[in-house]
Amino acid sequence: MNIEFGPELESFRQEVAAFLDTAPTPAIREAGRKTTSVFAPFEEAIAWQKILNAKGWAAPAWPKEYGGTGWSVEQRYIFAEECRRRQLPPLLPNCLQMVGPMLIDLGTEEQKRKHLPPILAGDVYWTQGYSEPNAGSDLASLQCAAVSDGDDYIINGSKIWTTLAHHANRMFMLVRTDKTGKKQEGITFLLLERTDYPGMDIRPIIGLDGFPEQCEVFFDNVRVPKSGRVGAENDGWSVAKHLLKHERGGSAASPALLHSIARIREAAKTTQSPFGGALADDAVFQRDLGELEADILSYRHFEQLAISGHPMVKDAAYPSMNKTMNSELSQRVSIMMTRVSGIETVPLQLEALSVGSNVAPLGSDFDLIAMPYYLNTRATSIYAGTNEVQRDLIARTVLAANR
Amino acid sequence: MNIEFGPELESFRQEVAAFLDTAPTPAIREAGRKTTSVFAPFEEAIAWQKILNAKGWAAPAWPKEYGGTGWSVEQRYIFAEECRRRQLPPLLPNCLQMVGPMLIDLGTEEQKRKHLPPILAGDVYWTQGYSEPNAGSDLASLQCAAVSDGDDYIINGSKIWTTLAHHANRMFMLVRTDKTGKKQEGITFLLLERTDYPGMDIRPIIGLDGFPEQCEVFFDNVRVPKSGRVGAENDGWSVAKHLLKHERGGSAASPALLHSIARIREAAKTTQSPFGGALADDAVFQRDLGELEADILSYRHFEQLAISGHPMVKDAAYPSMNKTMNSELSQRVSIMMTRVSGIETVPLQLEALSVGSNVAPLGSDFDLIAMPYYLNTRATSIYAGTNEVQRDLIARTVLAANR
Amino acid sequence: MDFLFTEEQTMLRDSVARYLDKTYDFDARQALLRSEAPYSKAAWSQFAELGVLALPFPEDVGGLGGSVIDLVPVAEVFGEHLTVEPWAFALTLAGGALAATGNHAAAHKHLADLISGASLGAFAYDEHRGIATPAQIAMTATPSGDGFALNGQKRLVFGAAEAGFMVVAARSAGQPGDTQGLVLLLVDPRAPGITMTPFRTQDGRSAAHVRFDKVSVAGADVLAKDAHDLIAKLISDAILALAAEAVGAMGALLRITGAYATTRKQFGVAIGTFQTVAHRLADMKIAHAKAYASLMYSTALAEAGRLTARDVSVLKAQVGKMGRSIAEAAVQTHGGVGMTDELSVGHYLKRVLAFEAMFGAPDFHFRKIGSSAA
Amino acid sequence: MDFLFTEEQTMLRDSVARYLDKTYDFDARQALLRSEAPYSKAAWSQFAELGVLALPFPEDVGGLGGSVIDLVPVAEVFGEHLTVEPWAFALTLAGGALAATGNHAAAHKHLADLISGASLGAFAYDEHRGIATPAQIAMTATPSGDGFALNGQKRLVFGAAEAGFMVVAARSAGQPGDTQGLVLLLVDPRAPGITMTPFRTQDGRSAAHVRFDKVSVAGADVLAKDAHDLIAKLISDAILALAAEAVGAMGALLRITGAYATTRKQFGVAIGTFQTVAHRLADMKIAHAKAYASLMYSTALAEAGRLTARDVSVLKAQVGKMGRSIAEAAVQTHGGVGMTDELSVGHYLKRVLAFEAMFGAPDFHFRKIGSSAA
Repeated sequence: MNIEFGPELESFRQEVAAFLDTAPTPAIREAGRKTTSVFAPFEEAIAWQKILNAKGWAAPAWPKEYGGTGWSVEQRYIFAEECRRRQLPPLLPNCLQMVGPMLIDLGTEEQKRKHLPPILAGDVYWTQGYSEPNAGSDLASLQCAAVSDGDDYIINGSKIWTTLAHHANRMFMLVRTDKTGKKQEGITFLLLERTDYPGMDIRPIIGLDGFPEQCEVFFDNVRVPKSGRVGAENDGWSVAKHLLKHERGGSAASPALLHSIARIREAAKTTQSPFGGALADDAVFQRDLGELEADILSYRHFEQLAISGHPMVKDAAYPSMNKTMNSELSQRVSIMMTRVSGIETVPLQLEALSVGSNVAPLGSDFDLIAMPYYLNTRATSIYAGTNEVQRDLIARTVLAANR
Repeated sequence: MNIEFGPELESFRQEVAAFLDTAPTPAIREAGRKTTSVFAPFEEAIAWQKILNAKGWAAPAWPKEYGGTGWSVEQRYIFAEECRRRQLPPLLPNCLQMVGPMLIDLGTEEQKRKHLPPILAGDVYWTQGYSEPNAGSDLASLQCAAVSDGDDYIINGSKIWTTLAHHANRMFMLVRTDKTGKKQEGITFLLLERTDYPGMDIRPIIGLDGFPEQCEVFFDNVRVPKSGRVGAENDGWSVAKHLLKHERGGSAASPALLHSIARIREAAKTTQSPFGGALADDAVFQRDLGELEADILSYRHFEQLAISGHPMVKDAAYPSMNKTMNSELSQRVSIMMTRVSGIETVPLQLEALSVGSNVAPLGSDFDLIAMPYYLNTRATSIYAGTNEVQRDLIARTVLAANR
Repeated sequence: MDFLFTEEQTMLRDSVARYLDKTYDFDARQALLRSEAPYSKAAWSQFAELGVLALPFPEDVGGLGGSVIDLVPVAEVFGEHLTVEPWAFALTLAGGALAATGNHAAAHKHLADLISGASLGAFAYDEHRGIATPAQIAMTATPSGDGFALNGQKRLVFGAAEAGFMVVAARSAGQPGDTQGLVLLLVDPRAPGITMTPFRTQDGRSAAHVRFDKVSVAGADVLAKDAHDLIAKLISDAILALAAEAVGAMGALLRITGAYATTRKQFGVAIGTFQTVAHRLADMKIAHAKAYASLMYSTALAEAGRLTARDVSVLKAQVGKMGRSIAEAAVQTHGGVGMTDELSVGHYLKRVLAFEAMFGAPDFHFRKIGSSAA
Repeated sequence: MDFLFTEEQTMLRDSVARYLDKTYDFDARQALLRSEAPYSKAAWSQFAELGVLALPFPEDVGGLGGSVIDLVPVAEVFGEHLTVEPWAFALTLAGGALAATGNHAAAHKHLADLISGASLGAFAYDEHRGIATPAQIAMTATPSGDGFALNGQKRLVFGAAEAGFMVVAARSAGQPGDTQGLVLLLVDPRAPGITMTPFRTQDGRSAAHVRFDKVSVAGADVLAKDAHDLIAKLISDAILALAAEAVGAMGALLRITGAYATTRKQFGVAIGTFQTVAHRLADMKIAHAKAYASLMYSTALAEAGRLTARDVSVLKAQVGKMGRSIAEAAVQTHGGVGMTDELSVGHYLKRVLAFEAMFGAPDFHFRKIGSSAA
């Protein structure tokens, strides 16, 4: 057993820290503080990516040959941890953590050459077109159809939960190219190099928190080139499954959760307990906060074992367990935040939440984000495979062990 | 709206209270204090029933013509409440609440004449032979077979979870009389007038709490008279369903739960908090106890609405909701008890738990029962239809409302 | 015992329900919110016409001589429709304070206007992140002339910007925590020294934070001194009315989610056939039954004049807790669409969370219950 | 970073596992309990032979020069087999106290006997309904001659009736709550003034309540004065060892319950196909993963000498809480048979609950964690 990262990694941490202390602009820092979702405010997330890319640090997990850092798992964890500790905005995951790695693994040389550099540079934003109104948890039942027409496909149908599609200039999507046979067959994976093709209509959906994070995208005879296909026709399901692995990865979530605990503890110092004194000194608050923090720490230990390469990560249930733990801890953190903010959660403060706004929050910065964070975080047990689906997968490994 | 029971009922309460304050023997009171199950110690429960029967109060819910009290629902609730308030042992439910009411509804005149008086008098104890090792939640798949032979049936097979069968001299049971057709069909309901028929073997099962509350009963060519059949041959499922209604009724559970809360509060006064002072004054304890008590009070309100005849009780889900609430609150109460007792839950004290034992408890009377009660109460979410089955039934009413 | 409403109460509830079914469905409510009107003046007039605004007030000021109990069945309907009108705050708190003050000319005038629908009342009570109990009131009313000078801030005052009068709870003596030294004052919302910061609430209502800077209140506008018990009684009434609203919302959530689980298909079957979804529905129904039973029982206790502070704590905590559990389950069951502003479930969630946060969170009340035997 | 055991540690664990698989399955354990023997002497000798009893002790007294860390992998195996032998109390607490006292003739003698398996040691620590932290020790050691006179009671002393020596933690000065004034004393379990009330524990172990009535302890048998930090260190070691045992039990519960859900049929299908059962299994696996991860991380921290009291609180609370949740889920999944003494699941439940109750319940540790930042 060895708990230490070792001196080299500690000096790496110093190097990272020094950069992160100075590189982000005030707007980027503000965006970090006002992030109430896994998706940070768009403009500032891109701005921060460009700064990181200039340093060569935009894609820690990519291989060096494609512009990645070549860092070890431990280095990536340290980097993520230092970013979260400073509450910097997370980079948008669709490009760097999803479509990029998928192309590196499965794209043609031409696709890689064409798409990877602008992804790294933050010049493009790819939205994900997977779900449909009638294909959510049951993704394989998707119906949005692409019909072959010479060198093109003609797409008809619609996609939903296309995150930040109203900011996107690229889209990766699943389409149905064959309606016969099993539903997992007959699906094709496409890259769209534009989001303004004739017949393509993007409509933002206002979320519970009042923000248009998700969109619905309608396709009316949209003609796209076949060169955007990844993998074979009708073999899109395996490409999607490959990509979902990345989506479910969740590399360094506990530092953000622990950072939230620290903010809650801080806010509780200036909150009155109805029984006298500060809430931070209240026994019930301490017990509940301690119970939550202990559970986050166990999750952190789980993460640490994972990055150490412990055999546990080879368990087929590992991604699902990680997703379930992370999402449910986030939700509990968000509830604890609203509990501290009390009635300050009730005012709606959309203007004060936008980066660069000159509308001051009605209460503290903490109170400003408590409710939007809570509301947005309700989605974490729904997206990327609902937690019900994740538990199905986890249970399967328990039952399979006995067959 | 009217919250009052009214003056007549209040004077009824006085009458009940006066009797309950004087009638039970010390052994009966001790049995009440040492009851850690829905089944009180056998001998004392019977002794108490005989005393009540002499007063005419053994079967509050039976019609007057069969020796019941003729009391209203409110009176029965008041009676039950006053009994529980004094922690008197509950009467054994199999006879008075299950087989008795079933016979009153479905038995032949002869069956009623023969069986009801000794049931009322406490001269017989009927155990229930429903479940089998492979037919638990899925009761209808039972296999214990009865083959017709002249005026008799010949029974082969086994029954399990036959409560207190080692004390029983009667048994009501479900047997399979037809293996063709749907599994709910081909089941017959039988009354056995003895439990020592040749070929009948009763083996107690030691429970988690160390006591033999349940038994397994084996039948090897056991010949029983057909006169014990209730309803038609192969129509036992409808008889059983009728009876299950009684089993799931649960008339006045909240007084016992509230009594337990009072005992917990009392015990916490002599328990040290690790943070100084008495546990009863500890904020975390108070919050948790209050949360539990509030939930019991909501359940009490639910019960009060029910006895007032509120339309809610006509909801098909009412019995399942009642069973689920009651069992889960009991389990939470039992956990709270073990929390107060701390390490005093760890010693096994079977001797001190028997009524009339001269072995003193190692700690307080409260500590003596905390762990056995906790362990026994684990069964409440399993027996009489697991809570999973109950939730299936409740959900059905939610879904049916929308079909 | 009897936990049913009278025929009269039921008829009024049904009238309100009919009106709201016709004019105040979810789409109409969405349109109302988008209009940026603080609430529907048409609905408010109709409430006045139906007698809702007169229900809990004495007959000599034009009221119907009822009490908060009569509001309960109507409030359930308001909850189902997620009405954004500040009825509970205007009637049980601001109006209740006026009605409690006996012969007071200005109070009677405002009360008559409130009942007729001509004017709204607001109640300025809450402070920093919420206060769980009147004794925590900190805002100062300094004796000045025959009245007081108000300084400080009140938060989350519903209907403040639209109100014709405001009742302010403040402290003229003692420290936060003392039950002594509280006063209830009648204040003109447009009086010098008052600054309002209005906002829309998460659940669609209009409210404001209100700052008081040397706001002068004449002796004639002092509604009550030694006002702790009166304030507590008003809060108790408000909790009962708002709990009824929340239970109405919970009933709607149960119904809507059951319907969704019946019609929404995934993997070729209705999602209600998945046992996890089914059991979640069962838990929602159990939670609703508990909250509903406590509401009815508390209402009957109130009618008998036997509703204690402990009973109110049980109601507030249980409805708050059950409301959250039902609403979160409803969102999860709806999946992605439950996360959008376009469906009602999220709006119900925000409504029950607002109820949970006000007048002491469940933990406060649970602890009160746990700290004393019944 | 690396959270794996060494080859040596793994080999010893495998030897112990092989031995227990052969001789200590559930039926053998049931027979042992029915025999009314306090524990298996044969197993204890074998533990001595395999070196388990020597693991955490210095080489100069016959130990293997390891530490409690080396016990962790073995303890997991003990947990899987629900061994009733008092290894954790004898080794980490009683033995640990002796090993910490440096040059002390009697201590070394007892330690050698403990290591060889010739004699058992007991640790008298707990009091009234359990104490969460050494500072709560109340039992008095009154200075007397060059030693102390002990008066009062210790509860739940594992192996007391079978022990050749007993280490007693008592208070020679100050009040409960003070960290000052604690002593550790070496006491002969058969000394005059000692009365034992032995019993079997719910989870099958032998223990006793021990009353001390003017029990005289010579100066030479004082193991430590100002002993708070030492006692805290011993408890920390015991928690690590017992947490490992509990995690072993939890792993067994997960395995056994998964197997049952795969084979047990109701309604014509394996019960694991019911989504509620499946999701309960998933939750058990998640709980086990968290507890296991915290055990491994804490072990690595201990190895680096960096295990703080806060880390121990996390481990104790999480394993206690997760252990309960897994065991209760296992019983529920087994249904009726899970409620019987004939299946192992109930015995595992009782073992993890005993762990949960000792050395501070989860609530105590959660509150310690919540009251201070890391």
